[in-house]
Amino acid sequence: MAEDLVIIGSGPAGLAAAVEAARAGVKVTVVDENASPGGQLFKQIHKFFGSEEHQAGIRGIDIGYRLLEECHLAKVKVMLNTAAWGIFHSSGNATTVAIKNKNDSLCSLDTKVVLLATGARENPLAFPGWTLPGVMGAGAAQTLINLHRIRPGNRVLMIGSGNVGLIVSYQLKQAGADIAAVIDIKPEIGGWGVHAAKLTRTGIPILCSHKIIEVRGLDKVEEAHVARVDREAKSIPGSEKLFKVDTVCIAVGLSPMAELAWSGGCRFAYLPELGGHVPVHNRSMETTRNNIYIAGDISGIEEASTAMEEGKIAGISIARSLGLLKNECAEELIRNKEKNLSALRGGPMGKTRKLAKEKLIRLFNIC
Amino acid sequence: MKKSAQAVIIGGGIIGCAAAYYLAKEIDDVILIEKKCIAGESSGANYGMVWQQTRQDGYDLAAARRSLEIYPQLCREVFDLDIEYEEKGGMTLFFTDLQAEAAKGYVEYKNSLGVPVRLLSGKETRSLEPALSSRVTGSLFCAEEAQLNPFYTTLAFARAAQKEGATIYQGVEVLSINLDRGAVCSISTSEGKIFTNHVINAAGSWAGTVGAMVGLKVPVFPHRLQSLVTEQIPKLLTRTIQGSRIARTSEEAAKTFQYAYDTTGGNRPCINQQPPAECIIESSLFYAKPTVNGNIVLGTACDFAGYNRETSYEALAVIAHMAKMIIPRLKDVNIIRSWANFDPWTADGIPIVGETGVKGFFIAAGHGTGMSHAPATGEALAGLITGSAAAIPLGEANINRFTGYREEC
Amino acid sequence: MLMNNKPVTICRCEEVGNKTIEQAIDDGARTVDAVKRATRAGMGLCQGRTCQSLVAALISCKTGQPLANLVPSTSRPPFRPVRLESLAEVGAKLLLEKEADKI
Amino acid sequence: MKNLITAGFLGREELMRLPGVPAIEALKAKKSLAFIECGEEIPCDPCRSACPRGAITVSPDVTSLPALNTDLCNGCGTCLAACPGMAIFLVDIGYSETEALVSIPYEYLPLPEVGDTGNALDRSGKAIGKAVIVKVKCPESYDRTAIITIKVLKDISLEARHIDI
Repeated sequence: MAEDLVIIGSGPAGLAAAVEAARAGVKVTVVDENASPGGQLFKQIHKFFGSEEHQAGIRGIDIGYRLLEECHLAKVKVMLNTAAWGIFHSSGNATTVAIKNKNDSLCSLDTKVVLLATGARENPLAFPGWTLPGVMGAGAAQTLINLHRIRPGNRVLMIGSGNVGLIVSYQLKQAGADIAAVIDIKPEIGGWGVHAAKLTRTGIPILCSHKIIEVRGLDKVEEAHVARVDREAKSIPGSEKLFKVDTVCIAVGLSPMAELAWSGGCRFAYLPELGGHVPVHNRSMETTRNNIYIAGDISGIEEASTAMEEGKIAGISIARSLGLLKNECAEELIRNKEKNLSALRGGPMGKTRKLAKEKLIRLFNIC
Repeated sequence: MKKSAQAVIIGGGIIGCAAAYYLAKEIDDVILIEKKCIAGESSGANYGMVWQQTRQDGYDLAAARRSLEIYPQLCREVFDLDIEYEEKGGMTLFFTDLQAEAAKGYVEYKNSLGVPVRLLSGKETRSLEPALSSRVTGSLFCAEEAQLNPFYTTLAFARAAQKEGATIYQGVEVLSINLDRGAVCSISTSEGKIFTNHVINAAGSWAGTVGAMVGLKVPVFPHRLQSLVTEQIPKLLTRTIQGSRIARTSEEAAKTFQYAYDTTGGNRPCINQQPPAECIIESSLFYAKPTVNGNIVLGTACDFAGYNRETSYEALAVIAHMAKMIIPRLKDVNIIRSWANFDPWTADGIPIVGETGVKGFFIAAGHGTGMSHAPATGEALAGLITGSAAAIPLGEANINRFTGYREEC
Repeated sequence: MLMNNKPVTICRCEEVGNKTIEQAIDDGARTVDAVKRATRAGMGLCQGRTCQSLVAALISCKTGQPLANLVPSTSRPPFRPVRLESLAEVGAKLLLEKEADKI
Repeated sequence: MKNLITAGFLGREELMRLPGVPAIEALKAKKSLAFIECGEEIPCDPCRSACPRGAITVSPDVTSLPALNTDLCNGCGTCLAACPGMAIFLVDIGYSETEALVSIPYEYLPLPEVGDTGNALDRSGKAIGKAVIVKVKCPESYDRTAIITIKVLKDISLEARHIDI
């Protein structure tokens, strides 16, 4: 028996979409390879930004609980410990989602519509010593402290001053680690000033125009060598600094996790502002491949708050495409969510993403 | 980009690269043009078998045997890259006594053609490959067969060709082949025009597209083969093995080796002969190739799906099923990837090699068995173009065997 | 993306270093896929999920190609390793269904 | 905001330009006032709805910088816990002849106790004098962001923004 909608990923985008679609009467199944739903939300122990309609001031973890409650009320089926390992075009218009559960047994779900809400992965950074134990993604460190309650180390060097680098540094400090420094190869801090200021006032230096030269240690991280760089990002001789640390976190950006969209034959565009190669989509969040929708970081790296708004748009659009929502009704709902998105992408900091997103939709119309 | 050449080869697969090497040894200004990258299609995604037991009598077998002679010498004297060539013998498994019975006649026939293939019992087979299950009731084994790394071999030919002075352009597409009074005079590419009097169509599954540029119907079709690859594991198999179809009736068993007998029965295949609309599962043939790195490549499910490169859920599952039945110890191994490649297919299973009715336009395509044929084909083609003596007769591989190939397309 | 001239591992699964990849680029590899075929970078258990962006950056750096042109190598399932036996069970079931169809 | 984006903290001049930071005169006139050290136009406005007296405006857009009406602000501190950026402080410059109080949003455990002493740190994290904890508030409505109040010498009250215990 075919499903109406299979959503891959139970993060903020996937769950928000599930709730909207299920409320409209769509039979929704959400699959997620993790043991608990919520994606990154349950790692976000800080209060969210935005406005009241974006649940501003509430901690990500609590937004996660609210979403789960809504899913429960809307009778969304969530399959955990379930990894989608492929999507295949089956006969007719249906799509087969191949899944495996925790015991590694396999089965498949035939569905009319697929929503890919697979999120993002952390970008790697290669330097001598990056394969030593103790070097890890900032997101991985955040998972360790906030989900598993394990502190990865006692003294940390953070590479990258985007919001992820700044927030994870703060949370590592909350977990009791010393942050030796946050470094960034660019001359300016990548993340928001308020996140930076929270660190600097506790004495954590944020060193712009600095890069990692090498990490050394016998069988784990023992020291990190850092140097100041000139305008061409070349290290300046004599500017080397040595940090005695046991952990080095890498926070040099995220990329959309889009293999399923690639294999599904979706068209992509390269927009570095959104994290690289991103599936082209229209304002309903549908890709160039019929019945494959996307929402959240896979459609361009942004925040959880925008991911939820995009998820809602996708959920509403899918309900409309399945004939469960009247067009006028769907349009009004979508316009409302678009207004929220527009507010979240406002101001000089949001403008780049706003323009990139608009470009993506324009490209869809050319495809 | 160069403005002229004595010969231009279209296609950077194993056939094109081998042809480039042998031609460049004889003449100056050989250019090879490849739309994607060297070994970017089937030549980078096959089992790397250099076999003779399954080749048909005539050009097919002659080319395979000649290649088996040449490869060791190329490895010693020419290639600057280890192509992982190993003469470990080839093995075709069967699973019922009926198949073993049917194979007896096949062995006699092949021996009469000089192919040193022999029949092994189940026990003898397992003494060579202990990982095989007791379902394997016997095999055909030919010691004078080899396996190689198809990607490295193609690359080695490409490098050898460059050393002999050939120029290779990757990422360049051929847009048209221009004729002057019925003879090739130039080609237009995405990077410019090249004047030449010799063009070799070595475009594999895309040979039809290239043929159409000079008004020829070249009946080569993409045969989609799907494969799986495992994670790296400790050594389980010594050599590449092939499983015959699993037969349940005597009728099926008799058909099992039919593909390897001369199937055309002397009839000329027709240009309009379209590939059969096969069901994946019924035409799956089992292959397992142990790679030097410890991965095992498993296949294959075959079908005709145009140029659709996607793999199918059903096909992957059936390959895994065959693998588990034949090599039970694979059951706990992880599958990390699948792929599909387009094996060039012709109606009689024999490639198309030689001249055409268009002066200066040659074909070397349709090799479902490129690794077994490449050195011999390259050598023979170079001989044909430069007018030197042929090591093997090309006659029956000519496109003329297809009736109607010069009809307007 | 590379920080200095010391050798650095790029593909951790297959233990391929930057020098090997740079050599492949010098030898004519111009795409992530071509580098993969030439060096095995991206052929391991993680299937290039970590190293592909590093390989793309190396190609871009050495050849001047824009990153926009350097797409990941072809994506093919399984996107998470699956046990062969589990997949085989699906195959056995499908074949049985096929048989049933015939009757 | 050069200093903010290169060094990670607001410089004195950058700070004084912000519409959420009261002028010295207003500070002297009132007992206690909010210091909204929010210097970038990011989409955020919980401070506005948190203020029971309507002293904070974020307009025309949600990305506009918050502005403080010093006439309406009575230094209740509700906005401190509401600010997701933890960028609002409370300064009571007239606590005594020589001392001032600074209230700081604080999320490290264990929470300090009244009477604890340590170094007052400025926005760059530099120790600038002694500080004593005089109040620790963490009601449920603050949602796990505590507000700690430190007592410092008056002349560092515009700089002290953290305590190192």
